Amino acid sequence: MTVEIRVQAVKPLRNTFGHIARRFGDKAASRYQEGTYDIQSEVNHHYKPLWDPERDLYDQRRTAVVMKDWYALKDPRQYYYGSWTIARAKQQDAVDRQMEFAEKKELLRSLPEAARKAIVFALVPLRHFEWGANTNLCLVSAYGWGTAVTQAASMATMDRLGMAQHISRLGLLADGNSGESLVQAKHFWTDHSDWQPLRREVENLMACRDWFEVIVAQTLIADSLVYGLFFNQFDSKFSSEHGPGLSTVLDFLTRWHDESNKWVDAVVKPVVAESESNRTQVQAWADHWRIAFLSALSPIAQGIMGPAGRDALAEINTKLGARLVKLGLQDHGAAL
Amino acid sequence: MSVNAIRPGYHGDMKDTIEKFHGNQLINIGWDKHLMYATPVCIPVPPQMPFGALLQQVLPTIYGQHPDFEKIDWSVAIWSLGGEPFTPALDKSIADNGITHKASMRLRTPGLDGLAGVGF
Amino acid sequence: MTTPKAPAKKLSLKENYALLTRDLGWKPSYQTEDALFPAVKFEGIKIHDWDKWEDPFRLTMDAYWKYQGEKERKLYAIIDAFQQNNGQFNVSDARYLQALKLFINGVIGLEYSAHRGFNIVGREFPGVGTRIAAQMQAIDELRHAQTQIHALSHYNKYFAGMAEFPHQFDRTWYLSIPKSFFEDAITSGPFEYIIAICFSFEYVLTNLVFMPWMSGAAYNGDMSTVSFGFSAQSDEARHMTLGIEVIKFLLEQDPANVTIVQGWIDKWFWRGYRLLTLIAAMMDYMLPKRVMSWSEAWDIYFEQNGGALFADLARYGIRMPKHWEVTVKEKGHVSHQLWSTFYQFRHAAGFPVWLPTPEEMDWMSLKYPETFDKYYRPRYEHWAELERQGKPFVNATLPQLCQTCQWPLLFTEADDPTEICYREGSYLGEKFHFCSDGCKDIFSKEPEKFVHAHLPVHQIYQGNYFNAGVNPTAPDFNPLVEALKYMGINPGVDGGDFAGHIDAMNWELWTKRPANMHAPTTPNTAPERKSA
Amino acid sequence: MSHSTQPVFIALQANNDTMPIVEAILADNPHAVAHEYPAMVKIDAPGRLVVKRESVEERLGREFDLRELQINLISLSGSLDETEDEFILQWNAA
Repeated sequence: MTVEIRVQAVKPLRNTFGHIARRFGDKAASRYQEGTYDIQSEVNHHYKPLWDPERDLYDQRRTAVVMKDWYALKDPRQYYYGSWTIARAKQQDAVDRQMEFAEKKELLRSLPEAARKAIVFALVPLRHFEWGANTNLCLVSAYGWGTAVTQAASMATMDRLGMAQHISRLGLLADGNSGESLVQAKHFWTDHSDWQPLRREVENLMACRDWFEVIVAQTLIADSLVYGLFFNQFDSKFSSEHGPGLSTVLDFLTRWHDESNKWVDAVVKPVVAESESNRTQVQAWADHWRIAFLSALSPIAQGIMGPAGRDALAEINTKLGARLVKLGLQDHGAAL
Repeated sequence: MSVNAIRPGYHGDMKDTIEKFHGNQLINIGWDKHLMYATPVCIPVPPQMPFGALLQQVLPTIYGQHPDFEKIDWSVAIWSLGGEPFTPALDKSIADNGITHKASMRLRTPGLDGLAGVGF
Repeated sequence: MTTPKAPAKKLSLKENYALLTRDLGWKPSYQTEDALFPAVKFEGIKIHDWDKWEDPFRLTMDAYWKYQGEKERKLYAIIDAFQQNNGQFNVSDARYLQALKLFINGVIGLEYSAHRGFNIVGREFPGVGTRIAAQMQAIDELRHAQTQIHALSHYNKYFAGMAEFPHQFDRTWYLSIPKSFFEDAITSGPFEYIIAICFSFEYVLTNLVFMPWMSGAAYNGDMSTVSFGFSAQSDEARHMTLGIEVIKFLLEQDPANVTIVQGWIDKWFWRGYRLLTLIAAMMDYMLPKRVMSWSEAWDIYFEQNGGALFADLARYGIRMPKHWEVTVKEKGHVSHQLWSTFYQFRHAAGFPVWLPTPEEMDWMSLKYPETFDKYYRPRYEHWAELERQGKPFVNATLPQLCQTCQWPLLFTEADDPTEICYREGSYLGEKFHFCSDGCKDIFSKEPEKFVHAHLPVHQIYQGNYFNAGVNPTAPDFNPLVEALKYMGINPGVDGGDFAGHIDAMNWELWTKRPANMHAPTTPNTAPERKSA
Repeated sequence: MSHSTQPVFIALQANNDTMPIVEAILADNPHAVAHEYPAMVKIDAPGRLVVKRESVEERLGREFDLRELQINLISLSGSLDETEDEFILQWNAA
């Protein structure tokens, strides 16, 4: 087209938006930057929320930690909606093939009944843990401050629903799509004594309204312990007895958790580094929830792994301690 | 009717009370049948300002561009205040005329009904 | 457990969705329901069984990612191609760009607000299916905000008035209209929010925004905008369906819900209708090539489709929204009344404004046979004459605002287009003003909420609108100029007359095509010109 | 269930992918009328509109999941019921 040729030489008057240029200079900006920074409304709010009259619609006082700039909580994956959903679609494509393979080859259905029962007892109830995580991350995306952290939490909310549904599919793989395993697993979650302490802590966390405390408790503490115990330690033990079939279908969960950890670290670290009072506060949260979830996991760890469960949990806890140190916190694990 | 909130006692701040205007009060003025001014205007004025000064000093700066403005015969102009008929005393202040903060006044100018026969 | 010998059962879409979704939640016993879901009771809505909720689309996350991922791949491929080909110079003319400024400064903030509002609903509802639907909508709305930013990003590099969109959304006087609309919704309880946005706004009203407007964008050669618009609208189709399911769910759960829901429909229909006045003006005045008039769009998308919807809801005891008749009476007027308002306050706008050309006025005469020639053509001809004489008309005084919708009182009485509609009320000894009975009704139901509205005109007079570092006690402090700067408007550059505006001049320089396709010569005969 | 004659519609992006879908809809709904707008085709019908998977597949020459409609859907009106085989828009009241 003639127009295109003629305008080749036109130089742009500016390279990006004003607020992006003030942060990063007037140069070409990434889609992550333009789609993220400063897009949450900050001032001149109109009405007091009927559901929280003491605070504004968006309000930095909804957490006890304080940041000069909440946009310091950059997502290292640089996910905006498009890049996130395209990445997940691609992963889901691979997962679909794994699941099809597992269904065709009856990777779980062909296991001995005791092994299938072990999966339903040990793993399928976690769909409810994931639903709790979905609830908690949704709180962050609803009441957090600054799009950098709230959009990532929004994606994590959906990711957790995806994980809950993936775990449900494991149940369906084991029960031949009858759904019986889901019914049994829910019963374990709500009534079996080994599971009750974990459910108790999930409910306690769902009642917590400080959104940054929720990030620390859910994604840093609870997820590290739960994913480590069930999808790593239990899976290793199970594989050694029944072959790698289960690992194949748990792959999505463990990869997702590895990816998510990068985000979690990038969110917690700058908040801890911001001030001594933040560090003290995050430390208190980490310690409190670490004790709570560790003790809550003790019966189910032994329920699914026997005496080895205790060592498995100890090993995961040691790793968590090392991670806390990396984030600028102290490892009070020995005292726990 | 009243609002339903999560706790009793919900109430927004009164955002525009008079003490926030640094000694002024707001008045709203509209000139009927003169839609060249597409909306009534809102201005801050000292409550002590005589009504006559509003007419002579303020209104020309607002409405002076309309060809009808210079033809107004103020002796027949009709005012209303808050929807009620109102006869201002020119030598009295805005306040003494009973024009309170955020009052809405409308001016009618009989015989002058804007341009094009449609109140423009 | 089923014997492994039998072949695995084949699951239907419905069964699959039910198995993967239902029952994820559980009845808490270590905490009370009230502790986990504290915001779900105060509105007075009664829900007896959350499981009665039906999600018609039954999307599981795997399918969500698959279809949304594909949409995003397609959309970004178009945006990339648009940028590589300098598509910003292929739109009909430089006036079209001004409409995009309203989009970037006004609509992106709404999409973002919708995102956050649905996150709240997605957290606060106890029912699993309802929460998932809200969460999906929440992240869809993030998509809309971001795809709009990305689609418009390239325009910002070449044209004025787009670079400060988040700043403007929070501060510009006319953007307090969309901002207050959405903040009213989010600060309401979760049930009211979902009725306000999913039903009253999206189901009843957004077709007006996206269908004729986006089709108009295509007609004006803007492939980038039409792509995000239609792509966003495909999500909206899901959301609208959610809207109608929500309303049926609430109405079926308890007869006591009907009155509450009707009240919200009345409120949010009127709130949304007033907001869409902006779209009315954009459709009739800002699309150089027009697809249909506001009046036609209102007829198709509200009177016909809305009529069908409310006929369907009549069995629950729901009637048409209060004051809907007024909207029909106003449909021949609102776009013209708003454009007249923008024209006279153009010095304080973030975009330049123009008078319609004779050719465009003929189109309006055709589309508005009852109203245009009688009421509106004379104004434009008068103002055009003043421009020719070098004495362009400007309204230098700030307008009186409606306490509810925050528009200036620019609307006339439904039965008399020569009289401004004034409504007044008083509360706690203070006077409040409204543009209509609809807006007065809304205030009167919740005065405790609406007294807190942030009205820009009043804020300016309180001396609150100036940037950090400016001394309001300095002798040369000009509150109106400082207020414009505070609003993110560059005085003398962003607003004013289209002829001589920097966008118009650069357009002609860069494309060698007229900045106004309907008046190829006017830019050169404009009375005054600013340097580019 | 009483049959309504209130209007329902479905609007799709006008492109290569949707041509066979539009054809299928018009074939299956003889009472429907297609209106073409820039970049959009809107199909109106009194009372009821159905998109049938089989009819789309026939014209497309491949398997079609009705959820693929999402990709090119612009808007719709009416109460929706979706199954594997049919995507139905209708009003219930007269």
